[in-house]
Amino acid sequence: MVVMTLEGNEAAAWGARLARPDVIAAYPITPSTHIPERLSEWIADGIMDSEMILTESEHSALSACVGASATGARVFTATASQGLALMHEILHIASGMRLPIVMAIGNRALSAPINIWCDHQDMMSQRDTGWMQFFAESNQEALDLILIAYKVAEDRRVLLPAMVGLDAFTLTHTFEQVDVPEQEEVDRYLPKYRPVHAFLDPERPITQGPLGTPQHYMEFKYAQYEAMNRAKGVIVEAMEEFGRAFGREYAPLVPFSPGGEIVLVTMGSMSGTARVFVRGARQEGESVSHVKVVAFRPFYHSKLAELLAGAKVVAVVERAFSYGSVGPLAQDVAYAMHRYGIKAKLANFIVGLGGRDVTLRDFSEVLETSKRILKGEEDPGVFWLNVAKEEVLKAEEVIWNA
Amino acid sequence: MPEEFEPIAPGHSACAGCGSTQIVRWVLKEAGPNTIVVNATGCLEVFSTTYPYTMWRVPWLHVAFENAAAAASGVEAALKRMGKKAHIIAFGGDGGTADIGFQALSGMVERGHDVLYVMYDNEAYMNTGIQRSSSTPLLAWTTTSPAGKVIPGKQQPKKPVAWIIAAHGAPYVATASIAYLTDLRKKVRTALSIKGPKFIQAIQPCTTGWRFDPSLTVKLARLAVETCYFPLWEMRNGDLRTFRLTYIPKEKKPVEEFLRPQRRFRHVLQNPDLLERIQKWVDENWERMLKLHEAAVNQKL
Amino acid sequence: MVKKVTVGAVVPWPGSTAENKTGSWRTLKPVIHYEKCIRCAICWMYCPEPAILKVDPDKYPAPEGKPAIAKLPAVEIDYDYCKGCGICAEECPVNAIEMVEEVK
Amino acid sequence: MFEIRFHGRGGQGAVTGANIFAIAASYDGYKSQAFPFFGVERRGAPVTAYARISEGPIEIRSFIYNPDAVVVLDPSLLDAVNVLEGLKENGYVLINTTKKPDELGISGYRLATVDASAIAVRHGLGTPQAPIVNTAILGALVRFVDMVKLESLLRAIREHAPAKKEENAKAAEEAYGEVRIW
Repeated sequence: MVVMTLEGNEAAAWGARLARPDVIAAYPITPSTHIPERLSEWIADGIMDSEMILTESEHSALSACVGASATGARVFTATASQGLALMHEILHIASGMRLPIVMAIGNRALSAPINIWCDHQDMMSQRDTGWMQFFAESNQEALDLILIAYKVAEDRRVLLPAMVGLDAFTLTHTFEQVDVPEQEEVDRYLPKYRPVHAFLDPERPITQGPLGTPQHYMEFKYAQYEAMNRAKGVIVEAMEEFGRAFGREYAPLVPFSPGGEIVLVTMGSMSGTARVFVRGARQEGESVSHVKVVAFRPFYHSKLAELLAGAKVVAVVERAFSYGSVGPLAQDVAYAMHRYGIKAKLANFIVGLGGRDVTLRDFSEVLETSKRILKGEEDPGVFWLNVAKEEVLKAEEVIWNA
Repeated sequence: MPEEFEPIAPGHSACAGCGSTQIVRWVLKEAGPNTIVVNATGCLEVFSTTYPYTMWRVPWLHVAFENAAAAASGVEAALKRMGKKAHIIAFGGDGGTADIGFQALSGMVERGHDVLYVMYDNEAYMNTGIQRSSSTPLLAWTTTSPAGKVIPGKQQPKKPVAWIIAAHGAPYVATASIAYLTDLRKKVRTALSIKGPKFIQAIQPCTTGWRFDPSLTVKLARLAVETCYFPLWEMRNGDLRTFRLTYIPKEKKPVEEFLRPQRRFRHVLQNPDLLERIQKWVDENWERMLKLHEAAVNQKL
Repeated sequence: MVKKVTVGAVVPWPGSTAENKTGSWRTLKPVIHYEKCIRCAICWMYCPEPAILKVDPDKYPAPEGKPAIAKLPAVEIDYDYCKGCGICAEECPVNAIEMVEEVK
Repeated sequence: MFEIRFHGRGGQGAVTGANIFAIAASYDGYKSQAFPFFGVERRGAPVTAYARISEGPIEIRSFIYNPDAVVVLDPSLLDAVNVLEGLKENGYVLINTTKKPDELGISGYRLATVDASAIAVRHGLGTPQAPIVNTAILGALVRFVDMVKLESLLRAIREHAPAKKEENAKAAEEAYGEVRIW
């Protein structure tokens, strides 16, 4: 183990490097460009031994990954935002073909207007493409989760692709200390990928990617659905094994300061800020807890319900939203509460879109609003924080009155 | 009887008389069993692999409509890494190649992947029911370029996709017709002997989309060449000095002979002006190629 | 109903379309007149299924007085798969294949 | 937790400076974090970078609104940007300038100045018109804010400066000696 001060992109690149992918196919996009850049440097210097395909688009990058993975190789790619959106079609195909591709995402807002900064709308928009989805809180997690993602993706009980999100700039361009494991340790944790169902070998000619008629299609989708459910157990196993191998503990859901009446639920880099806030608020006598969601797909509904037991208000604070509905994370939290009988009120706070900073002050507002909800002084619902609502209304009125 | 390598099995659900399997069968016979096929979405992919059946006896991969070239790039990179050697042949129709898949193809060629890309050119989106493509010829009827009272079929000429790929500097680019089997096989052989990206555009008469009797598939593939509507040529490295017509008809037949059996040109055959426009396009195209051929042969380039 | 399901919809049965007898599509049936057949195999080359087989030279009579031809493989139509497109009849250089009404 | 804000112009190396500072801090056993203000500024535009150092893990991920120290790489920024915004009471202000405190008109803070531009130019870092002052200013910073050791800074520079590693280290060392703490 070597401690290095790395930006998030470099940490992710280290994760990829240590996983020894056979093939990397990528197209640069802010804020994840440094990942293929760093990998290209390592390959150019002979430090890393992988085939690098620098495609003409993200769509082709993932298509090349599918081709390489279907041939039987371990593959890696990285993208963000518009690039991930351009991959959308192929995301479904990669998971439908059960190819264990791992991809790093520099979580960034979607156009329009064009915006290079952080939010989770890019990955949330790909929620139902059959990929496992993990969110890193720190650069260390970005590196580690890539290794864990490979371990789970290639497990024969799973065979699903995975994406690991690291927040644009807040992680991708932020330097901090990262324990970089030794290659030998990683090789023990993550042995060479041996394809069992998907390969392209003239000695054993198989057909991959056929037409699935109504007679069979639903079975394949059910198989993916069940594989994703099975992944819940495999992820926990892989995280526990990771803990034993590298001494860093991981879990799909991470509780902090449990037992509070108000529970904040977050994903990604704002989770650290949330914990700092909760720690302070506890000292001031507030009854507040926090849960960090690391694995968003599959989602651990029953486990979350256990962590929410006793809560009176659940405040889901997220960097994504759903037009005309509640936020994507809140949707799953709501289902978990309903399914497992958590009687708390649910409030959804939309923060930090397009790189707006998520601050301790935002969490103060979350807490204050949650307390009003607790006292029955305010209805729970969807709250957009730190946004100039009056200005928006004024602009709309200009159009209405035109 | 010695066993001969048959790359495809019967029992697929192509239209009776479909020319695409003829192209595929003879390309793959030439390549041999140590071959991996990557297939763009299209008729060929759909009729050959209805789960749980497959026509293919070689490893075969389909990913999507517009990315066969990108997927093939990935296959090639993976094989290289895994220390295995096999021919990689991508098949795509004109839609998956000249239109929606064009960017991925251009990328594959520019990056220099060792792949033979074969475009089976049936001159429209046949899989979705005969819509115009950029490879649909001038004035042809399709469901989206109907022969209307005001607009008589497609208003643009056929996109010269093989030329565009040649302009990338691709090591080998050729056109082919199943009616000239020796020529086609030789071109595949040549292509596979060269490392890097190769491109063959093979004309594929489509009984359903061109609307002709299914028995005439090969005949139309022949008439396309003999009328000089679809000249057979090859070129290396985008170098015009290497340009060669590989078949020059002794007597150039009027394009009408090629058009007559096809009901997609019925409105053209009823209108001498329209027929003349097509003949003019054919003549100009052929003249240009013939001149280039002669100049190249006589080392005047 | 028992269904064949594989992981990732992989089809590990190469050439398995052969289970589908597409001969049922046929309305016209090619018939080879062996007395005319010169065993050039052009029909075999162009059959899009492929549903024309090369078989033992002795299986069918060759045209009389042409001993060289008699040593070439004979061709045979596999009616299990022949869709009756008629390309073979159209391309046969000696008109040895006739399309006749399919009687079922 | 100690939080620093760097003010520079695009091309002067403020962002790289913050990163090198974070690396140097890690050599002394601190946890550190460094990040730019994530803008789309191009060469010449005012840029901001941040660093945090702490004896324990750093969990907070928001920008720094109330820094303990501000570092100004380009004296011309004093007229363009409110570099003192949010600075904590009695906080540290380090400016690349030849001016004296009364000329600068800064009071109520701990102030230090260094002619980092001249030092940089002496060591061939940039040109007199566009000196690259980040390493020189860091040398002054570690003396002014006595947390990170000079040796750690020099090691970080030698390992991570993008070019002219030795010249950069020398510049830092020289600034360490020349900084005037008022």
